[in-house]
Amino acid sequence: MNMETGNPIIQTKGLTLHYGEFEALKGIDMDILSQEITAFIGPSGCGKSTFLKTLNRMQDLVPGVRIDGEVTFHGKDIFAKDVDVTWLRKKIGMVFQKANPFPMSIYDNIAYGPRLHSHIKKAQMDEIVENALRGAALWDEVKDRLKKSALGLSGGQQQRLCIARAMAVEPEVILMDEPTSALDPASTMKIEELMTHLKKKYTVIIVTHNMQQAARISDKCAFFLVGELVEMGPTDRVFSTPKDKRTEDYITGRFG
Amino acid sequence: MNMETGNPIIQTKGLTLHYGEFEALKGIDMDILSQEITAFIGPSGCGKSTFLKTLNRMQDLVPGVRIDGEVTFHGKDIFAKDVDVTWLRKKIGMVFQKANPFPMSIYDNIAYGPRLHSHIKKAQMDEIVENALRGAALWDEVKDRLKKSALGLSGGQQQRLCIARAMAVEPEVILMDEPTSALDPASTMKIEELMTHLKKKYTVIIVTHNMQQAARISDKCAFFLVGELVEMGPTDRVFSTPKDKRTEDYITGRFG
Amino acid sequence: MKSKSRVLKNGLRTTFVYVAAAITMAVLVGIIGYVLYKGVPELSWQLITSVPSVTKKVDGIFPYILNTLYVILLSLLIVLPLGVGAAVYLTEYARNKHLIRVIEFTTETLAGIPSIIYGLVGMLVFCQMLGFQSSLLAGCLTLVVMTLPTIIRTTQESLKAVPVSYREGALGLGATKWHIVRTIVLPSSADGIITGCILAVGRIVGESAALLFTAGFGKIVADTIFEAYSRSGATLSVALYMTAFEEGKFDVAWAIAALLLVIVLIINLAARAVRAKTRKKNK
Amino acid sequence: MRVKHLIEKVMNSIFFICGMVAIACVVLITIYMLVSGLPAIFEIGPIDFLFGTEWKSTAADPSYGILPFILTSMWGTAGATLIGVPVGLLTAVFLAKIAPKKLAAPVSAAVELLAGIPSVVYGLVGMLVLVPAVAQAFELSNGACLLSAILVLSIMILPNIISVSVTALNAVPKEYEEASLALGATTSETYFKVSVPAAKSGIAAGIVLGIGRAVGEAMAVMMVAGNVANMPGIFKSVTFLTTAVSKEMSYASGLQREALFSIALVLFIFIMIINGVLGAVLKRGNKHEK
Amino acid sequence: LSGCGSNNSSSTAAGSSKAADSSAAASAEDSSTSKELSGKISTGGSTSMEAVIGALQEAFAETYPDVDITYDPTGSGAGITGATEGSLDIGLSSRDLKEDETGVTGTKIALDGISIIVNKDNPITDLSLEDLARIATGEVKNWSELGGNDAEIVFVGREAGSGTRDGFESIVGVEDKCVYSEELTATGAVIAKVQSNPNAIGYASLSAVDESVKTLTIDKVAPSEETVQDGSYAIQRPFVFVTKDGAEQSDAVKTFIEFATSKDADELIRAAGAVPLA
Amino acid sequence: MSNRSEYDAQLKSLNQSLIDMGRLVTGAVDSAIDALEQKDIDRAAKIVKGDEAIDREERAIEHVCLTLLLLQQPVARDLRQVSTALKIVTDLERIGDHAADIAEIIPRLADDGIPVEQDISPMAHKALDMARMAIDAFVRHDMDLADKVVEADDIVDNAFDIVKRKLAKRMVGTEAAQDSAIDQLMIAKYLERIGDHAVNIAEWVKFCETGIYREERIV
Amino acid sequence: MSNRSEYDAQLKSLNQSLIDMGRLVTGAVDSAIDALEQKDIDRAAKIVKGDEAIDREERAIEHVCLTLLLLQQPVARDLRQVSTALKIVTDLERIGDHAADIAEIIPRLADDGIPVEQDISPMAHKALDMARMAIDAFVRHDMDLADKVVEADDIVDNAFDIVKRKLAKRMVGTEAAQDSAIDQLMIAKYLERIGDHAVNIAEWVKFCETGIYREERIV
Ligand SMILES: Nc1ncnc2c1ncn2[C@@H]1O[C@H](COP(=O)(O)OP(=O)(O)OP(=O)(O)O)[C@@H](O)[C@H]1O
Ligand SMILES: Nc1ncnc2c1ncn2[C@@H]1O[C@H](COP(=O)(O)OP(=O)(O)OP(=O)(O)O)[C@@H](O)[C@H]1O
Ligand SMILES: [Mg+2]
Ligand SMILES: [Mg+2]
Ligand SMILES: O=P([O-])([O-])[O-]
Repeated sequence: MNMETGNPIIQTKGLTLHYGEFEALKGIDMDILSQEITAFIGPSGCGKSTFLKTLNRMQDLVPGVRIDGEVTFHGKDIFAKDVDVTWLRKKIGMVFQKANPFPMSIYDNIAYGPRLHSHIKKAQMDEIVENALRGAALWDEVKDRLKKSALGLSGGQQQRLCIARAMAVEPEVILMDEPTSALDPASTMKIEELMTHLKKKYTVIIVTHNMQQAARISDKCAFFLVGELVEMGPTDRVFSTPKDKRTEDYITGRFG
Repeated sequence: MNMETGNPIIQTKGLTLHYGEFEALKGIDMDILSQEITAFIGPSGCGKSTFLKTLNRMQDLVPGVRIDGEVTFHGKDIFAKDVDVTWLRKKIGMVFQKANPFPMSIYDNIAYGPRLHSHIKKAQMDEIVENALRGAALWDEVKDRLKKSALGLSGGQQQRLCIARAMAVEPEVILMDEPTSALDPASTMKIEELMTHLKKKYTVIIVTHNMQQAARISDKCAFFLVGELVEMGPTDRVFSTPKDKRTEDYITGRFG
Repeated sequence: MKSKSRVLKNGLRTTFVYVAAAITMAVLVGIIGYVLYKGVPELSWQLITSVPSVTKKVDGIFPYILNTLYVILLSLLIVLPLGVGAAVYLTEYARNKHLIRVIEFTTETLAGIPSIIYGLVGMLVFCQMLGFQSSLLAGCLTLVVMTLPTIIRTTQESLKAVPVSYREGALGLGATKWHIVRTIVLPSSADGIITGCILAVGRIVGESAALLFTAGFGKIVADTIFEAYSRSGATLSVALYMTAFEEGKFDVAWAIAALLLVIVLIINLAARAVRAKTRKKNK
Repeated sequence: MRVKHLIEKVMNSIFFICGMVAIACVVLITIYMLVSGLPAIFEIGPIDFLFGTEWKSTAADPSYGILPFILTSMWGTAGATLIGVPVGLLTAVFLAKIAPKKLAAPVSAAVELLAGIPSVVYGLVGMLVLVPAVAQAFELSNGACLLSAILVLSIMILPNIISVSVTALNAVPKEYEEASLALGATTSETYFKVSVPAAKSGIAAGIVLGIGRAVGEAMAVMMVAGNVANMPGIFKSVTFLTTAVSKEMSYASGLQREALFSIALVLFIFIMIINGVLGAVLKRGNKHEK
Repeated sequence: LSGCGSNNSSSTAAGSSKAADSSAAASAEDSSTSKELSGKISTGGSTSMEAVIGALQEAFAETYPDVDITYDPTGSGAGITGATEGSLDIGLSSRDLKEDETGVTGTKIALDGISIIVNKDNPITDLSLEDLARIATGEVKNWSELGGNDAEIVFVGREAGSGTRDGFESIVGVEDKCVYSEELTATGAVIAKVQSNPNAIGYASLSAVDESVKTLTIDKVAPSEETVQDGSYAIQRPFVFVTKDGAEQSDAVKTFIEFATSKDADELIRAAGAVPLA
Repeated sequence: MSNRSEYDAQLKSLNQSLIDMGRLVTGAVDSAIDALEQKDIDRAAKIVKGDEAIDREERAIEHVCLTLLLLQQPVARDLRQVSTALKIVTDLERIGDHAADIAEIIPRLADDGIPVEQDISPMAHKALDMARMAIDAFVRHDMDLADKVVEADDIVDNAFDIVKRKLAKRMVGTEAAQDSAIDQLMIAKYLERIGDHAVNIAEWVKFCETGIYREERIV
Repeated sequence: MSNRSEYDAQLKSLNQSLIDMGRLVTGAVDSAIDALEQKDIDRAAKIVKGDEAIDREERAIEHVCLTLLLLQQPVARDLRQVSTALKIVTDLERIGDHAADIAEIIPRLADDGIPVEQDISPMAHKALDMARMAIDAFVRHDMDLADKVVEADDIVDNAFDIVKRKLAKRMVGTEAAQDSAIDQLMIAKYLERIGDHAVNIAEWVKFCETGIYREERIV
């Protein structure tokens, strides 16, 4: 994979993952550059989510998973014994397909993460909450109802809340697994816009089924097929002149 | 609305619908031409589904609904006293957003409708089932497992089964409410292809959030906004030179 | 990386959980084990198949087993159509939100009423007012009222679990309501109904207070079904109460207790099996 | 077409009638409780009845004060809740979240078994095992006391609390927990700060159900509580509302019998209140989920 | 429900021939009566009489298989009320009728001694009636006051309304004055309690008491058939059939009462642990 | 992401339309050369008339391209194909125009009886060749052929310079001769332009295959 | 459905690039005219050199257009804007080319001392005006202005015919005079072509506003 800009913040080398007997990832080598949006595309079941969840070790929670190969974050092996997963997950935040705000107030949702990691005074927390919400372009919409339940928000607002929640623990990387697939176009648009803002501060990795979305927002694009990384490169290059026939078939809709 | 080809099979005049106090449809005038695909687009909550469900009187089931104005099917008022709704729904089939095969065998799913409406011999039923499945481009994939539960099919197959099931009662019109929004791109492609085949025999009306989809497959396109029909016309015209500013804003993504 | 107090709190929480789980398991093993330990040695084929007789000095629990079966049978026969019907009405037919609320509230109320009150009202209504006296029939009717909420609730739950999309799909094909209920809704909620039955059976088997006041304490084996229901009769639970606390025959009592435990175990396993099947099917 | 419509109508009525049965039952029960329970209250005098501390139903000069029963029921229920809820809730967390499947499955099955055990069996074990054990542990001459009743009731409501809580905890969307973990929470933090609060309405429902069961239980309590009409005390022989009714009902006649129905009415009202609370809890839970 | 019985008339004939074979057990009856006798006898009341009524029932059924005798163990009070209200053909009471219980007639069919029982480990073997009264009223609180161990006396009794309690309290003279440590609702429960508590003392029907507890002598008299029959054992009570005055009794009921009061029943009563009338 | 079968059919038909238009255009050039050589006025008139059809075809192809862009939102090769079509259709049309321009001049040359400069004919054939090769390169996705077209441009450019110089020498004669020379010069210029357009087409063909236009990745 | 703010910015910058390129191109033409009038060889050389920048700009704009088509899949006005850009950029580049073509001739005219035909200058200004108006029409979405460009084409065409005839008359002189006449004829031809391209641009501007190209709806 030839990467042109930035420095790699996450690197995988020969990352292989088995669910029991089933080989879900087959030796993935990848460099993720900081302050970029990297999009993963590929047909259903190709291993995008699996790969994503490996990066912040959420995959640890699945029983019967075996991981071989190397994943480094800032050059440090994330599977090393001395790596504290809670620290790793704080550094590599995650946003899920279905917006999953906790059934608490908007404020408490944002405050949840910071409270875990340190004791924070009220005033300081107020600031954290406001900053996170502003960062997720949600502040104006919710500033008058911070104490109301987060479940009362619309789908798109909920998803932005989840992004704000992830941002509140000051991660460096934000993983997003199909963050807009459950949203209507208007909300999707807002989230996409947000993502391009986010990359000024964070490294963003997004899994998406929506090729147009990958095209629109990502800097790099990686195409997966049955557990393999077929092709990765600058998005416009991948979408204009894919190197691999399978990539071309997929992005032009001639797949399957 | 200026319609160029075909003859109107469904017409609405000043169709207004209230959910209690809330006016969900505000005097819709529309002609649906036979053997065409008509797509309804518009932001969430604009009344697309409501309008669609009014056409086969599925809206009857919602308590507190008041409908004014006229809907005719082949020139006949569908709200007339002497109209048998079960007949109407047989003639105007429906396919839903989430594939909803009954928890029975594939065969029984297809046979369910025909059995409702008349007594049919086994051999004849076999034929009906085969034809319906062929029509939905599913026969080859399931012919060896007709007696197996329909719930074992993949999402895309289930949706095609639902289309086959709708076709088995020989409708003239098939209404589809976001039939592919829960499917992956490969399955979506198959369904879209199927739809363009369907229009040779049926009149198809589809609600979709996916503007590209509307652009790809429909002959006519209708844009709704807060209960109003803003614009309707040939799809390429609507997408290239919409007459209404709101339509343009919506299709170019500058809405909301 | 993590602060000390955070580590400490985590450890404390985990310890509490384990202690509580240990207590629960100890209680579980203790009770079940003790009952089986005391009861199983007393259980014999002889005991199970004999009719107790004072004159012949024979201990036996056969009539109680028979009565238990009679009670289960008739109660289910009455409560099942009623409960399922009510549930179908609530989920499929009723449109009046207030009425639904009222019925649901009353169902909940019924479920919460203690059996002693059922016993009293059953005695007043079925035994005295309707003149059934202490009889299995009166007992069954009381149990019908008691188990009605169980059946309604579990049925309703499984009816609600039938996706709306099924109904919409059938409606879209032009099916009528009753047809949909018959061909789609009820079949796909059969598992839930069966679970409800099993739970009801469990409640029937375990009931003593209400039956004591309504079904009495007969230990005669009736010749005919009609006779059986018109006589008083003790189910196993009632018999357990009587033999232990009235007659002081603790050996027999432990045997009945063990038998009841086994029956409850079977009922639970059955319920689990049905649930597992449902879960598999839904997948 | 005609036939179809006719069938529709007939089935509609049948189901309607079925739906009405539940209402009829509750109405019937309520009426009977009132009709049979009210007269004695007025004859004795509501104040004397509810706040009288002496119950001597068969004495030559009988007195019918049920305050001891009311207070005992309250104490007993509170005590059972105090013990049963923490143990049950923590066990539920263990079963739903921590225990490996191989352990959780049999234990859950056993918990269900516990729920299904007839209360007479609890009475039997309570009387023969628990009561002597309590006597020994606390050096009492007689172990049949409020404490024993509380212990039996705690055990009896344990399965209710556990199984309802486990269900509620399992119903907590996995997404919540994933989100929490992804924010860098440990598993135990996740369970106690996200899962349990998210399941709180379900857990509350379980607790209220347990309280209902505790208030209504008669057979088991009767064997362990001593059944003397004392004012409640942890080591005193006491009578609950339920046992007051069931122990004397068999032999009662005249005003005594009517007074017993009145106690049943009080019990009934208690239960109605608890049901109301339960309904509110469930409704709030549902609303919250939306 | 009585209809049920008559519905079964077809099976009566078949059943009766079998009854004829075993008529030896009931020699008092001639086979012609037994043939016709059918119907239902509802009895109910005293729980102490459970064994006695069960024995009578069994024996009677051998002669008259079509007669259906029901028994509800609801307690003496309920038995008397049932008879008075007519809901029971025969009310069962383990005490004599009180003055205010009018409109019904009591027929004694047996006697029952009320045994005073203590735990097997209790060294005490005999109590005077006065001591008993002092124990019951709580005057004496410790066994040591009576020469036993230094342990608190746990006085266990029956619930209000119980025939046994009524009998005990009236004979010992402690009506309404008893201070119970525990009130239990059944005879067996009292025995079980005494069995499991070393300091307990209680009373229970002689018929139900077995080896698991120690029966005290009262004023040196041990309860037995003889001492009860001759009245030397003071704490005793009658078993009474209560019937409604003026109510028309069916043949079956009449025959059953006759059977229960006949000498033939003595053995059955004995078998049930009660004492036949002298 | 597409309604594949229909979309594929549309792409194919777009291709066919371009090939057809290419034939039409090269046919027009061919005709024009013939007419010039034989001073065939009727034929020339036909060519002028035929230009309208080419214009129509251009518009039709542009319509198809834009509709495809609008409704199918092509990416990768599909997008390159459509954008190439959108581009080369202009060049094709210009070639057609130039054929018509030449044809318009022919009647004047036919009248005056002055001979056509002999170097024009080979130059014309070379230009026609280039146009044909460019279209062939498009049809056959033949990069080498496209390269050849680019190379051939110099030949035509040189030929034009020579013709121009030769025609300049002719300017000395009568006014008619001068007019004729100017007309012929124009024809030569048009032929040179046809060569240029052929080069354009070849460049776009190369883009279509590689995404690289004039040595630069433009998509 | 797009990442609006960025997309809008891209569209805007595309527009700006076109305007900039328009300035560049008309600037080149203006310069060429000046250089021609003043026989300024240096200036002419600069123009020839400057053409490379215009070519680069063309490619840059094409790149932006194709990237927008690829990644943003525009519809409606957005699509028209992008496709218009894709089309007119070719015309702008051609205009630039023609300016360079003219500039290339200038040194020869400057050397020979023969005066430039006086009608060329007004014709040149007219052509430049047309180009400017076309770009203005694009910038200001001004349909009337676009129409004016189309109308103006006849004036330039007529001017070319007149110049052509006048130059034909000049062919009689020396060889040098003949060469000069031919060079000037070429210049006139280039100016006429500039006018044509301006018309093309105007037509596309009209398309961009209405979807109608040469009286025909092509999307
Ligand atoms: N817990 C698991 N146990 C076993 N197999 C699994 C598990 N999770 C995923 N898989 C399998 O691994 C493969 C990759 O799954 P993954 O969820 O990563 O796909 P994906 O690319 O994210 O697909 P989608 O687009 O549908 O989300 C699939 O074949 C899936 O069936
Ligand atoms: N049963 C109902 N009762 C009250 N209001 C309703 C009901 N169903 C729909 N509505 C309201 O009517 C409006 C139109 O709803 P409808 O479902 O037709 O929208 P839609 O265009 O299909 O939206 P979507 O794209 O989200 O499916 C919405 O504002 C909705 O909230
Ligand atoms: Mg995934
Ligand atoms: Mg909708
Ligand atoms: O049950 P009793 O005999 O004590 O009334």
